[in-house]
Amino acid sequence: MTDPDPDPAAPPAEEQAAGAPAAISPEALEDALRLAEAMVFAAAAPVAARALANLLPVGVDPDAVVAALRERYAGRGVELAEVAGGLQFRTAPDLAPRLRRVVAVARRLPRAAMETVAIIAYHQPVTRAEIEEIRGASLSQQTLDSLLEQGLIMPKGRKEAPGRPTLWATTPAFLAQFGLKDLRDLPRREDLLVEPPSAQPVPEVG
Amino acid sequence: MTDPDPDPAAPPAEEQAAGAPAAISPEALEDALRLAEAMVFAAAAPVAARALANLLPVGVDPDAVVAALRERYAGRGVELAEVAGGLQFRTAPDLAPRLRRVVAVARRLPRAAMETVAIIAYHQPVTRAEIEEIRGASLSQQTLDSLLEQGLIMPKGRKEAPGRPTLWATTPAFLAQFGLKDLRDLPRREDLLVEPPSAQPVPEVG
Amino acid sequence: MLHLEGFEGPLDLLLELARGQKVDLARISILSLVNQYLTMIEGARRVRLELAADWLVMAAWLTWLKSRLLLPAGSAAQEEGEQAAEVLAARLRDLQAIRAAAAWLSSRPVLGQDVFARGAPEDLTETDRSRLAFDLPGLMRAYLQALRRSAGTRQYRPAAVTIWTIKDALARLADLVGSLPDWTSLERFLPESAGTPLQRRAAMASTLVAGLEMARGGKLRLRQEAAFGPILLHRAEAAPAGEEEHNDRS
Repeated sequence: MTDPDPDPAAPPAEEQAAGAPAAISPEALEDALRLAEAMVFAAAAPVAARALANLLPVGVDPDAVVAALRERYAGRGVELAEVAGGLQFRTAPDLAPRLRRVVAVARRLPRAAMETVAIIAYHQPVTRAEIEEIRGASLSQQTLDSLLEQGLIMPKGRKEAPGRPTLWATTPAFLAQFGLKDLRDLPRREDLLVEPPSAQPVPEVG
Repeated sequence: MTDPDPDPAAPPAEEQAAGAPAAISPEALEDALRLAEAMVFAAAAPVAARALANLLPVGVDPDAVVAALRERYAGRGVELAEVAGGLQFRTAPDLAPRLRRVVAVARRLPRAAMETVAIIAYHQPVTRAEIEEIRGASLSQQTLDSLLEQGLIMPKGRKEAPGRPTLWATTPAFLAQFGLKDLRDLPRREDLLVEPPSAQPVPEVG
Repeated sequence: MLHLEGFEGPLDLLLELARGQKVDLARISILSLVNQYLTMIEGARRVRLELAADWLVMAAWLTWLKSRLLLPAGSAAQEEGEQAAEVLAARLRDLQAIRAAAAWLSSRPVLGQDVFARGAPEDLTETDRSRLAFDLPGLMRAYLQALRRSAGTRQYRPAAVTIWTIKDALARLADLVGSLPDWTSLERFLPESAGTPLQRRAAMASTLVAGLEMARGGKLRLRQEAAFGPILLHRAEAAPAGEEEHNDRS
């Protein structure tokens, strides 16, 4: 996707040909910033860094543009987040209580679905039987449906075992939904067991 | 934004009733600005002035908030536009062509689907068996489904042959998608096959 | 008093009981857990006779575990019990970790609930999305929908349990028995993938039946030294001389 021909809006070719990213004019940076802003803003899904880099004029450092853009939106009602290997604008978390009154809110996943997707996230690729073994409970069609419905999990091949059961993995949408850059953002299992989790969903005790 | 009264709290009810919305603090205005920004951003449809006014804290002049928001986005990659029914963010019109170019490049049909639709375009109406014969590979239901789902192909009667297999043809959407006025706009096969086809690698889908 | 209704299954209840001990999950008393569980199951059965099988299977296993744990320390059976208790403790820790992970995920600003992406993405990328509709979850959804449409008139069928069938076991025995030079425990012929305890027991049963079947056909010999001792298998034609006392009667 290298485009040696300068398009009408871009700075003159000589300037770009020097290939020194530091030497771009404030106007070129502003132009790149607007372009990046528009692209990420318009998109329905997180924009991959590569796609953004392809869009920007030659000679502009994408990281610098992203940093400037993030800074510009810091503290605003809409913020630049890095999720699922890409960039996405999202409303600031502190506005949630007020926004929920006017914006359509997705259903929260029930506990069984949350646990199932957590197992898949940590053990992927994993079969249904393995998920059931860890939870000690069978996986309902309803749970599977709700995870598929929200695009949080996907089939990922089959296990070479009797019956060749389907293996399940999480999707990029899973990362996006929980604001994770990648799977390494998940806490380590050891860390999960150390401190008693505060928001522990405890079954009703009567 | 003239703001003579630095009152941190919302003005008393009597003042509102008197219709003096100018008396809000910069902090309250900034808060309202963030909320309006987030709401217009997250809303699935243009936000009507009344809906916005309902969301904003009592005593804040929605018009002043909208004006401030519009000013903040003026000249940026994204603009606050007044469209039928209310307010909406829109990417700046001057950036649209540059954004569109990238988006078009980033999208590609999977290889099998691209080959299949090309065969259908050239040989239509054509049966599944014939497509498989031409490609030298079996056509998965998945590929066929995805092409149907995207509205690129359609069944067009049945072949008068044993089993009366379905005949496939391309749709008008196929033409639109590939920027063709007419099927005759496709390059002639002889022009394409002047030399034996080399194994042209299809670029990976990003 | 705990009610079973609130729990997703035996393991869920056990974890809750373990958490009730208010100690590190590494130091929970399995024996006390077992007692609490058995007491609860007993109580629940007095109220409602029909209790899902997995609760009873777990109760039976825990009863066995308890009998082992109560044996004098140092005996082989007691050690077996200790090992099984450790396996159970490990499973509880795994489940606890998953609980914590689910809670951690829930505590994140969740898209669509706490933070919101652009509600009306623009035409530029709207077309993009329509082409990317060729995603696997979407495909699965469509498939499930199709299944449901055609399944509208179908009778209810309980969810299938993946069980190692006698047919599976026959195939595996036929494959493996020739390659083993000596008497080999039946357990060696179970599938490698360890399923649930129920599936393991089913696999054991299927393999035994398959073994008896093959023994009847003269392809195999079986023997068992003592009641509840390991069941040994051997290829029929090359059995070591003098070992005729196989116990199978078909």
